[in-house]
Amino acid sequence: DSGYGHDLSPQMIYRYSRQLLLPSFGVQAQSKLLKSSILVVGAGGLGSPALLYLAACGVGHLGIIDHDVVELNNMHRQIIHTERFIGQPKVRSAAAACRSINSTIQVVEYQEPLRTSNALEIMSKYDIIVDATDNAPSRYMISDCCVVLGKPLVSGAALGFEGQLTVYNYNGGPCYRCLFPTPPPTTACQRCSDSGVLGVVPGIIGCLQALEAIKIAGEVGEPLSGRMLLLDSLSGRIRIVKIRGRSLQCVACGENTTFSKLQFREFDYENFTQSPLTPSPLKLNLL
Amino acid sequence: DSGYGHDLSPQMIYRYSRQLLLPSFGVQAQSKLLKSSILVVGAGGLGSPALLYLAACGVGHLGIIDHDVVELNNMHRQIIHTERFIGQPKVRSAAAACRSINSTIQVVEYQEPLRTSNALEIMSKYDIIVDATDNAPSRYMISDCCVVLGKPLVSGAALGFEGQLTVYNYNGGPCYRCLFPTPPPTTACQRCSDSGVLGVVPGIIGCLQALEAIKIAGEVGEPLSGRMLLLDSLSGRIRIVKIRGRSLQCVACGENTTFSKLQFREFDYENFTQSPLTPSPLKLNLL
Amino acid sequence: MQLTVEFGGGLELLCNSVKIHNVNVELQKAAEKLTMKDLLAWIRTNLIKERPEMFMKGDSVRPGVLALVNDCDWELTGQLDTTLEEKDVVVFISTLHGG
Amino acid sequence: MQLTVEFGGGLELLCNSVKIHNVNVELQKAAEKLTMKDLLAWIRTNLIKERPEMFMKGDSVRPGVLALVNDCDWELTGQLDTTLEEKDVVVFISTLHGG
Ligand SMILES: [Zn+2]
Ligand SMILES: [Zn+2]
Repeated sequence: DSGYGHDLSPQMIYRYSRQLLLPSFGVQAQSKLLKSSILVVGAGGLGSPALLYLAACGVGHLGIIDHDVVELNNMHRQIIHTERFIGQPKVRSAAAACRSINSTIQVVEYQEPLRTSNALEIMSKYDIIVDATDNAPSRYMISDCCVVLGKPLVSGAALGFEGQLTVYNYNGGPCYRCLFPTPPPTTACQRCSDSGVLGVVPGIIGCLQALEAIKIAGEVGEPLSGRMLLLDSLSGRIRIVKIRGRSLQCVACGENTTFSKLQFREFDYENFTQSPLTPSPLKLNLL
Repeated sequence: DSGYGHDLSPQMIYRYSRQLLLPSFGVQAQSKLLKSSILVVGAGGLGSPALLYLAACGVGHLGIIDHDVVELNNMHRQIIHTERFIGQPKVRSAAAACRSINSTIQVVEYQEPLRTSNALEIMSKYDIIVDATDNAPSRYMISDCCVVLGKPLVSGAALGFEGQLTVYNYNGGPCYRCLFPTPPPTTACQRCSDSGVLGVVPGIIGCLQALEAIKIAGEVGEPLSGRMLLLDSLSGRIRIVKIRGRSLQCVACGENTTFSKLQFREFDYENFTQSPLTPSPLKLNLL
Repeated sequence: MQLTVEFGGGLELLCNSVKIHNVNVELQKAAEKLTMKDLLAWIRTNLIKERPEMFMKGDSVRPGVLALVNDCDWELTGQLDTTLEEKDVVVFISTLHGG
Repeated sequence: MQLTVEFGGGLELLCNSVKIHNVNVELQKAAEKLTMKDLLAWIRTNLIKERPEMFMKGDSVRPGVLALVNDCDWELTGQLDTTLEEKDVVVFISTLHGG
């Protein structure tokens, strides 16, 4: 197991030399990356670049969870999947791609939907969670589970020409429910499959998610906690705004909350948000 | 040749459906992408994500020029290359990756360094040039060639934890020499191979380069001309600043310039910047 | 009072797809200051062209909408009671779930 | 005069790797305004700790350095003659070539 210890092998020194050269990164941050474990929920538009960069930079243990299969209409944005994986599970395709660019890290595949019944067990094995999902109930569920387990959450979203990014539940900062205590009306919850997305927009946000996860895992820089990045790709504008801190009244992370693992397991996120955790794929009428 | 015409095949409609759904993109911008040709100079840290997203979104003709071979110490950031291509030409590796995610586009490989002797001929075949190189003389040479040929240039750069992005020579906007008429001292020209770079930083900038190229090719949104994006990944700050317009005194694009194809061919960029166009790889003493 | 009001995350669809609005909001007579509560009422009357329930709920914004005053969450500036000043930039953005 | 002076693109290495400096620049007596020329001289004396030739050339910045006043290229504001005001943000950034 020496590969994941402080002692970098000559191969590793050569592979990661351009990061080791950085004075504010160096052997110390690289060693932390190699010992860290990160779970990426969703191997789609956001997960594709996030997984590639996390694998490439040397995150020691990388988990991927997704229940879906690769489809041709994913290919315009989900650049981790190649055409020969069409019809096959996204986790298998994504894991193969990660291993092909870095055979020295461990990649674990979870070919199943994330649900309240498996989330605690799976997420407890990782230091950092990356939310790369595409629907509201998953976002509440993942945030609540991170609060219960005390894990930082790197959350990204993209739709149309816009993207959003922040870090939740990090170092006393807010959780998803602190910002959004009440779910939005279902009519406001559009998904890429319904409304479309310019492929490179989740590309940008997914890269930024990898960056934030690397900063947290390597303990360098200032993670985007208490701040939110707003990207408007069409006009070429990016805002980084200050958001509220942890809410004392938050049902999940507030002062007097009783939210527990047991409650998490029994919480009905689909009913809460009035939308399904694993939406059935839209059948296009264009063909 | 119907595949590159206005009429999208049912396969294409299915593949690009999530972009076709976008009201401000639709069939019109997608058809323009399919008919466009983009040259990416450099298949390294910036070129990797730029090429993947340009291929995925359906740029009809994609050119790649690079003289280098894949090395293990590229892998932490050059996510288009897999380990099995180590030792092989980057263009071959990058082209194979582009074709594996989109077999319906044309990918052209130029396994040679870009020089004044071949730049005019190669670049004249493309609508848009993406500068994904890593040294000062290449940046002057590519910009001058774009001015002479009247091509827009999407320019990105990354070093350490920082990145920069702008569009030159677009719609009356400035060229590289308008901003930097005099080359910087060679001591100020660090390269990733000398000074290191966090892998995901060129990832973010390369994605943003793909975005700008897509906006220009698809004729949507406002390209980043006359503006420059400055990324400081460690502090999590992004500035988009207003830069000067075209300079009347510019040697390359100014009012009374006599800069021509002939002069371009004879200009000595290595002497001008006092640094080599294709730097010999640094041999690391860490091993 | 000159203000910039911006919509994002899909909310611009309620205003003819226009994202940035440079507006001049007249102060109510007798009132000495303009608050976010006043601005929301003004926006509902003057900018929102359709489905106002997708923007507001009661006299505040609907769940899932972030309101920002000069790039700062209005929860930090006083929410509905935030006092606006000349040339302030107010952004309303709907949270995205896609990926 | 309170100013924020920032360095990027490697220039921060000349100032002990500190990127953001909140500084108080005293106005010269008799002089009524502070220009970028004055600020550059002040920075060279007070902030630059090593290799000043990597920051300045003559009384301006060296080739390859962009100077920005409130997120705007100083070529558009008057270059060395740009007049600075209270709370202005001045950024010096070295252009990058890496990739
Ligand atoms: Zn909370
Ligand atoms: Zn010029």
